[in-house]
Amino acid sequence: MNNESMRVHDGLLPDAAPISFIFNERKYTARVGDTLASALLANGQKLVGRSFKYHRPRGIFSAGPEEPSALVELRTGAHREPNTRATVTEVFAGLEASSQNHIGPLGFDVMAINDALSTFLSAGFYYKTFMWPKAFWEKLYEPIIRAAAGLGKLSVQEDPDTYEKGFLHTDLLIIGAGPAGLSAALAAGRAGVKVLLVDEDFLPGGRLNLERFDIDGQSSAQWASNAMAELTTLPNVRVLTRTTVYGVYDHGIYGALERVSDHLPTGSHDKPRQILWRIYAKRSLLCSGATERSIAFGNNDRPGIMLAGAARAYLNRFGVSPGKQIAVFTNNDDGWRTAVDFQAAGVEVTAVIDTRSIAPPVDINVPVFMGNRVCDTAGRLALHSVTLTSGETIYCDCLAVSGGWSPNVHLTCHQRARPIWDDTLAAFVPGTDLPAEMQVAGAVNGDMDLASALNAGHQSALSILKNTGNNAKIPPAPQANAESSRITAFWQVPDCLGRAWIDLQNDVTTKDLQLSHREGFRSVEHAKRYTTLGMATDQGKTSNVLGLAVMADIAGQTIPQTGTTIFRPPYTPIPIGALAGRSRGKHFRPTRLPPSHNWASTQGGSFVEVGAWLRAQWFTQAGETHWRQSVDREVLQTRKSVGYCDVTTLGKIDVQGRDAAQFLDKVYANTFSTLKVGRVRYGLMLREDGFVMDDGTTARLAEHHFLMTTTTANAVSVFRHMEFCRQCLWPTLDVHLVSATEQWAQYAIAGPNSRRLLEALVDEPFDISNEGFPFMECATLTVCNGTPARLFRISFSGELAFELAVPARYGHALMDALAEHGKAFDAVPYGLEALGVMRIEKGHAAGNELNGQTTAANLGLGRMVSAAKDCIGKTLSTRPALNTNDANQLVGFIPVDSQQSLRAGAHFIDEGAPLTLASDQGWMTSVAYSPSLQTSIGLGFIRHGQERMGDQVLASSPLHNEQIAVTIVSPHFVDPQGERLRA
Amino acid sequence: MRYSAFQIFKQGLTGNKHWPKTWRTPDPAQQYDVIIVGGGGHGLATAHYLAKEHGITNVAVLEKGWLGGGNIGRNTTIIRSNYLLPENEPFYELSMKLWEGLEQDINYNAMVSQRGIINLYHSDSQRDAYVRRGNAMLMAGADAVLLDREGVRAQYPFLDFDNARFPIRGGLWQPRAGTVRHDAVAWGYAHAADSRGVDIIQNCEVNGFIMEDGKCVGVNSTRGSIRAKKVAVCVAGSSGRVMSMAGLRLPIESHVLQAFVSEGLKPVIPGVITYGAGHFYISQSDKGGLVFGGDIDGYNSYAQRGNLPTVEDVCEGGMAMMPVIGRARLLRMWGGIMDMSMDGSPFIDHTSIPGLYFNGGWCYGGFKATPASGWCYAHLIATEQPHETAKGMRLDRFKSGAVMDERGAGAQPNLH
Amino acid sequence: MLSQPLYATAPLAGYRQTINGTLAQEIEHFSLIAISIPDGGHESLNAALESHWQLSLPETGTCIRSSDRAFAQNSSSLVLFGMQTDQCLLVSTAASAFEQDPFEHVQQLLGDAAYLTDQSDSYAALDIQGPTVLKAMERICTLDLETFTASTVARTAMEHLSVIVERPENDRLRLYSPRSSASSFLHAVTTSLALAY
Amino acid sequence: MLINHPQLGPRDAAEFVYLGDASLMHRPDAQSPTAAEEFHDYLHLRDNPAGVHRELWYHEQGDRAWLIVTRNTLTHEITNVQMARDVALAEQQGHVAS
Repeated sequence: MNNESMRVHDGLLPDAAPISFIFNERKYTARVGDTLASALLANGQKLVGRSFKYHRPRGIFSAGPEEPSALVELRTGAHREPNTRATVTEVFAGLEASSQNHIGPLGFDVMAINDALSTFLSAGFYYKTFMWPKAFWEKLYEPIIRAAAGLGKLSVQEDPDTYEKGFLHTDLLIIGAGPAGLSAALAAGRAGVKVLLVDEDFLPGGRLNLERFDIDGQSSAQWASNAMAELTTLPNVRVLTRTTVYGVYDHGIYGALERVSDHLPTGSHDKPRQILWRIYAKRSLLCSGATERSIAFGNNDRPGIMLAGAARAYLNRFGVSPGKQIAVFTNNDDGWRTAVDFQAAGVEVTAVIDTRSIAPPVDINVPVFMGNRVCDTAGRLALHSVTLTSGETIYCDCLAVSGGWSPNVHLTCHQRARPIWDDTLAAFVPGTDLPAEMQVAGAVNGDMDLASALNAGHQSALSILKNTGNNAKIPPAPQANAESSRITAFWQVPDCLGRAWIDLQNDVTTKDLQLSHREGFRSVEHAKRYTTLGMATDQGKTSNVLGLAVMADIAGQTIPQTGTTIFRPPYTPIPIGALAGRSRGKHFRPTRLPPSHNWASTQGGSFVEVGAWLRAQWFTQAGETHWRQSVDREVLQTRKSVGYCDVTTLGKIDVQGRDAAQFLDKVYANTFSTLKVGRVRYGLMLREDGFVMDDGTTARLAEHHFLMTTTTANAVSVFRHMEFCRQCLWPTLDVHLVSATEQWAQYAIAGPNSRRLLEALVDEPFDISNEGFPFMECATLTVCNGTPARLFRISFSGELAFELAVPARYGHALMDALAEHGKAFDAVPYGLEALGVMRIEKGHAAGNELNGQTTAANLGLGRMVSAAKDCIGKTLSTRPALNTNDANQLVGFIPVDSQQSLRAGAHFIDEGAPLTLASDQGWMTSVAYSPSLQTSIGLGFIRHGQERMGDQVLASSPLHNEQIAVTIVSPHFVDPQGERLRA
Repeated sequence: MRYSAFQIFKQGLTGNKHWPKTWRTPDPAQQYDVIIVGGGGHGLATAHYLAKEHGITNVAVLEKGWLGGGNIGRNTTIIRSNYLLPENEPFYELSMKLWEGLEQDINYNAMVSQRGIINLYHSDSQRDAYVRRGNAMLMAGADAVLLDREGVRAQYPFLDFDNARFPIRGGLWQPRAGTVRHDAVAWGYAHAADSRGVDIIQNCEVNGFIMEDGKCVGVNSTRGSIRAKKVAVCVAGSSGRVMSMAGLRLPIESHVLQAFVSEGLKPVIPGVITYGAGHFYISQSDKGGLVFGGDIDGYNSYAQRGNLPTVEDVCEGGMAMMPVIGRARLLRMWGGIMDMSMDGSPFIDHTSIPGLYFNGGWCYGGFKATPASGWCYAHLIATEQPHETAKGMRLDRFKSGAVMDERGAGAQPNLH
Repeated sequence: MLSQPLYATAPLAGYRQTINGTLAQEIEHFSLIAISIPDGGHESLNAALESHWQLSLPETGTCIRSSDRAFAQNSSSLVLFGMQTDQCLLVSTAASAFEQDPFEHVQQLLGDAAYLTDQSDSYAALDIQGPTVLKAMERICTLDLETFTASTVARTAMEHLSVIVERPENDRLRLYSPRSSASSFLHAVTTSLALAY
Repeated sequence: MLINHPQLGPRDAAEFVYLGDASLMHRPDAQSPTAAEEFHDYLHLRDNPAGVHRELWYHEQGDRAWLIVTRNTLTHEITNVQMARDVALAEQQGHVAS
């Protein structure tokens, strides 16, 4: 069949030129406004996919997001999107889709063998076997199971689409633009309330587009269209269509996904694919409607068996008949409307089978079987007949089933509220403990008929107006007839020979629930997990209540006694790409660039990520082919003459106030109140648990003004900690903190010629001589003919060194000036590697040593914890385990064979000791090749380190099959007396 | 009943109508040798090893809801023994060895699947830390392999190697790590303990401890008073609530950790992989779902649900590491309550009250520890001595300073 | 030895572009001074602000624009942002507002009445004006900018970046974000402008 | 979550950094003879209530204020938000914080 032969009238679709699309490599036509499901049905294509476990043929079961069966792979190449529900996919020109989860053609899936073996593949069978021989699980059984499981295939290519996020604020969020939602939006919108109306369909109206009802004298679809037109003219109303509210979070925050371009051909636009909205709503009104459910009877899973409301939706909205002969199986009055509508459309209705004994007063001329049931069906790839318990065979290629309607309470449960069973409706309705400021209206709240839903939406809006003191006069609620939806609960047809499906996708049948009950998996959660009921991509939207009812039957209990399961976000699945938004690739996180970055990139700089920063690692010069050549040159030239390096990334905190000195005494382990103005001191900061938090130098710029530096890595956490100390611990101190990290471009200038280089920069009358500006001095001055600057005489390299800071805008120019004036000394810029080499040569601890597991004593700085005052961390630093005799101590290491390279992360053991944890003496923290000493050197922690100078141990790295004999030495490899930096 | 392929065949032929219950549903007796409070993975494992290894079978496991309903039923199913500290690594390696023989031990297929885990590194200092860790693992008898960038690419060619904000430089690979079907662990231990005579009592909430002469001699519960020589609490997630009934304050905060699963997909991710420049870890279940997670939300919570910023942060990490998952859809998210301890490590210890034992503080690493936790807790309860591999897991270690701080984050639970 | 004076580099290199009808341009010349209020010094600082610029200390989250005639010609040329309980930012976007170095000038005028920290080089500043401003910013800003008036100011996070935002006019926002991440900041804003619809 | 900042109104909790129980403001006196014990309890032991919890949040992406948020850990409902410094000042000056 082809050429939309099942399109029996226009429905709501304009009769425009057809568009073509491809399913399983075959071309079909459709109309604008079709879903993929309606288009396939229009072309008579009933077989759409295969089920998860038994690979049974699957057709189209629903007409909405609840679809368990009609899943396809949409689009091709990197755009391929597995597990896409055909029922909510808008057809566009050139759409390509294919069926999934089968080997061989869709009609002859090899994996359907599972169906024949189903008696041995009952719920949980895999927990009881595949255990012998032991090694076979991973090698044999599991790969087979994994290959058979899963559904669609990822392309395994980078997602080529872009995704956006956004944030919306509203006074009233209305979820769902069906009868209740539209009625409420009109009332609130006309009263001037700031409304956000969200609907997941591309044609708002919900049920109004699926039925042949009248409202205020118009067709319901026309009324919906008019309502939408009015709402879009109101400035206080914003409407999002193609948007699903997928989750409810704390304090009125809602997650929503807008499908911006999923309905457009690939490559035809420059819009993002989707926008993930975070909605902040003062209050919300949930008008999410209801979802129909099936009845359990033998072989109730064949293509052609669908929900009665869905069959009606295809007919009324899309003008498509899902079959040539329709039979209806129902336990409620609503199912009858399907028969009525098909008969009115001229489609043959072969039977209405109602489980109840008394027929509703419906004017219809078809065979009616009251008090009867369908107990079996026939048709391998598509339905051709059904058998009733009374023995009759009814020919039909579409069986429309209605087991009743379940309110879409999902969003009411996202904060773990439990819905309540309503016997009259035979359904769960929202519980009483809804998310804060949420109301519900319409079918979701059990207002099943149109008149009630319209009125409920209107009344909800009125109550919100009243509660917010809005006295606007608005027109009355729209009027419609109240249709009947009476139901007598009926769940499963007993004594069917064939298996009766509950979860169509995961292949869970009533037998599985019987087995799980038998084996003791009786709580709802156990049964769900044991059988996988409701765990498929549809999350049991059509099967949960039916499954619960069957479980109640088996246990001989009522449904409320049996329990319920609540729903978690998301309401429908959300692409991971949408949740990530723009944060991917290079834009995963912001990049911070120091002021010299552009300069460095013109000077052969290679860059490396250091936290959020990108820093120059080294500067390659012509002829250098290996990074070590560059680094060795930078180190040697700095130690020989002078080098300069951007150290802006260190955290800088302005500490001001009358009590600033006292404050620093409390946050630093050592004392700062004694520091003189114009001087700098090294500071050690502890956490309250006594371990080292951070270190750095702090300068006293004025009596009440200090400038603290932190490590690059801890700049943010130290600032936060100090604000805690200031606000929460010592609020009476007059002390104020401002981050100055970004303000200053700060460069280290190190080496014996550093003073001479700076002499060329500093303005008169500044005296930069050793006498005028000794070690650990700081000053405010101007450089380069008037640029304000700060100068610190501090040294990380161990050389005579300075750090010069200018406002960041001059950072680039200062690098130029250093390079220009440095020519006279063959000055070199040096990068992070050379900085690291020099600090290891000097024995300074850095990140690898200050890893949060280190005490002051480990670093040999135990005496810095002042005995004269309290400070953060002091008391707990005296705990016995932090002060043991065999504690690790930071020392230096050199290889016995100077040709060998040390390795950070190697563990120290005594020679001859076994390579076990019991032999473990410590580990190497940092290593470098020292061009000054022409050997590999290392820093590390080892027990009793200070007492073991000159001892030989093995640095073992079993990861590398490596053991290197090393000698324990002082960590101060270069200038141990510190003569250079004071020169 | 002993489970086997033959049993499946035999039962299948008779319509699967004669399978027995997986465990009995006994009423509580008046007196037990040991009461285990908490029918999660750790509690059930403890019961199993008490019975099997120590011959103590007069045991009740009391579960307030349905067994396995706590964190054993809501985690990302990863097992690994890639710890750094000597107080931790031997314990987790014991656990790994127990996982390796679990199914034969308990006659239940929990689908222990040693698919390997790779922790990516993105900088030299991360690499150095992983070298230190990998060496510690090898010295403790575990397995570890340091991969460079090409070694990672050989296993996971579809990671973002070329356009990443934080380029992948390599990874620490533990081949024996992997995943386990989490619910089946609870069911399997319950099945095995039950078959040795342990009473598993569901829907039985403990609401007080019976104290006599300063000793704990039983519990009051929603199913009456039940006495025992020893009461062993094992209720991670609710540790604070339960132990406060004994008047004890703990070095624990309760935090929510969210986990996520995608729709089912054909196999794409062979093992477990964790991102080193953000909070993200992922594997693929046998059913085809991508199972992934990230960091805790970061605030105290008993609500078993989290919030959006964490969800988005996790997915951002995922897309940054492997942009091929962009079109996979997140299907379900859920939250579990974690005992976050002050140093990120757990407790298996006596309490200051004779007869009352405590197991908890597993942070978000409790699943992989299930067998060893049960093994060592059973050892402590049966012998009164801590097991060799769990000696450091003491409640008083913050007093002594002998902390087990793998991350070096200090006494702030949400940083571990 | 005298050198050439150092030249200044703007964090966004003088960016100026119209995107979807909205003009985004870097504010190249501005001064921004953090004023910390000494404990107990609220009144004397208020008096100093009043006498020098007819300004007073704003509540946190609000800004006060100078009514001093020297600045009032350009309504936004001198503003005090209330950033936190004990701190505000004095922002001048008029290049010629001060006769000398703005920080030194303010320091001389306020003396001991306040603790000052120059932040002029700490931020990249972007002015965006046009019809899509709010639609664009709703993609990255969690705050409801529709409710902002000319006397609102806020510091918030956008795309993992710290941003100070003010709305001097209805269709105009000024954004200040740390200098080091200026290029990420510019990317965030211009992407939003390009994708606003 | 939204935290209703006393001065700025509701802000997304993502702007804040969480520390923990507000008792962390009550740092013991290091001069106390039982200081070691007191510091241990202060830093390490928690009431960890399932219910109302007073806790510290830092508005890092905002006004850098530390706040005391009273929040129910079972429902996440927030019933009170205070400026921590105001509370600390009141406590240290002998007043009872409201």
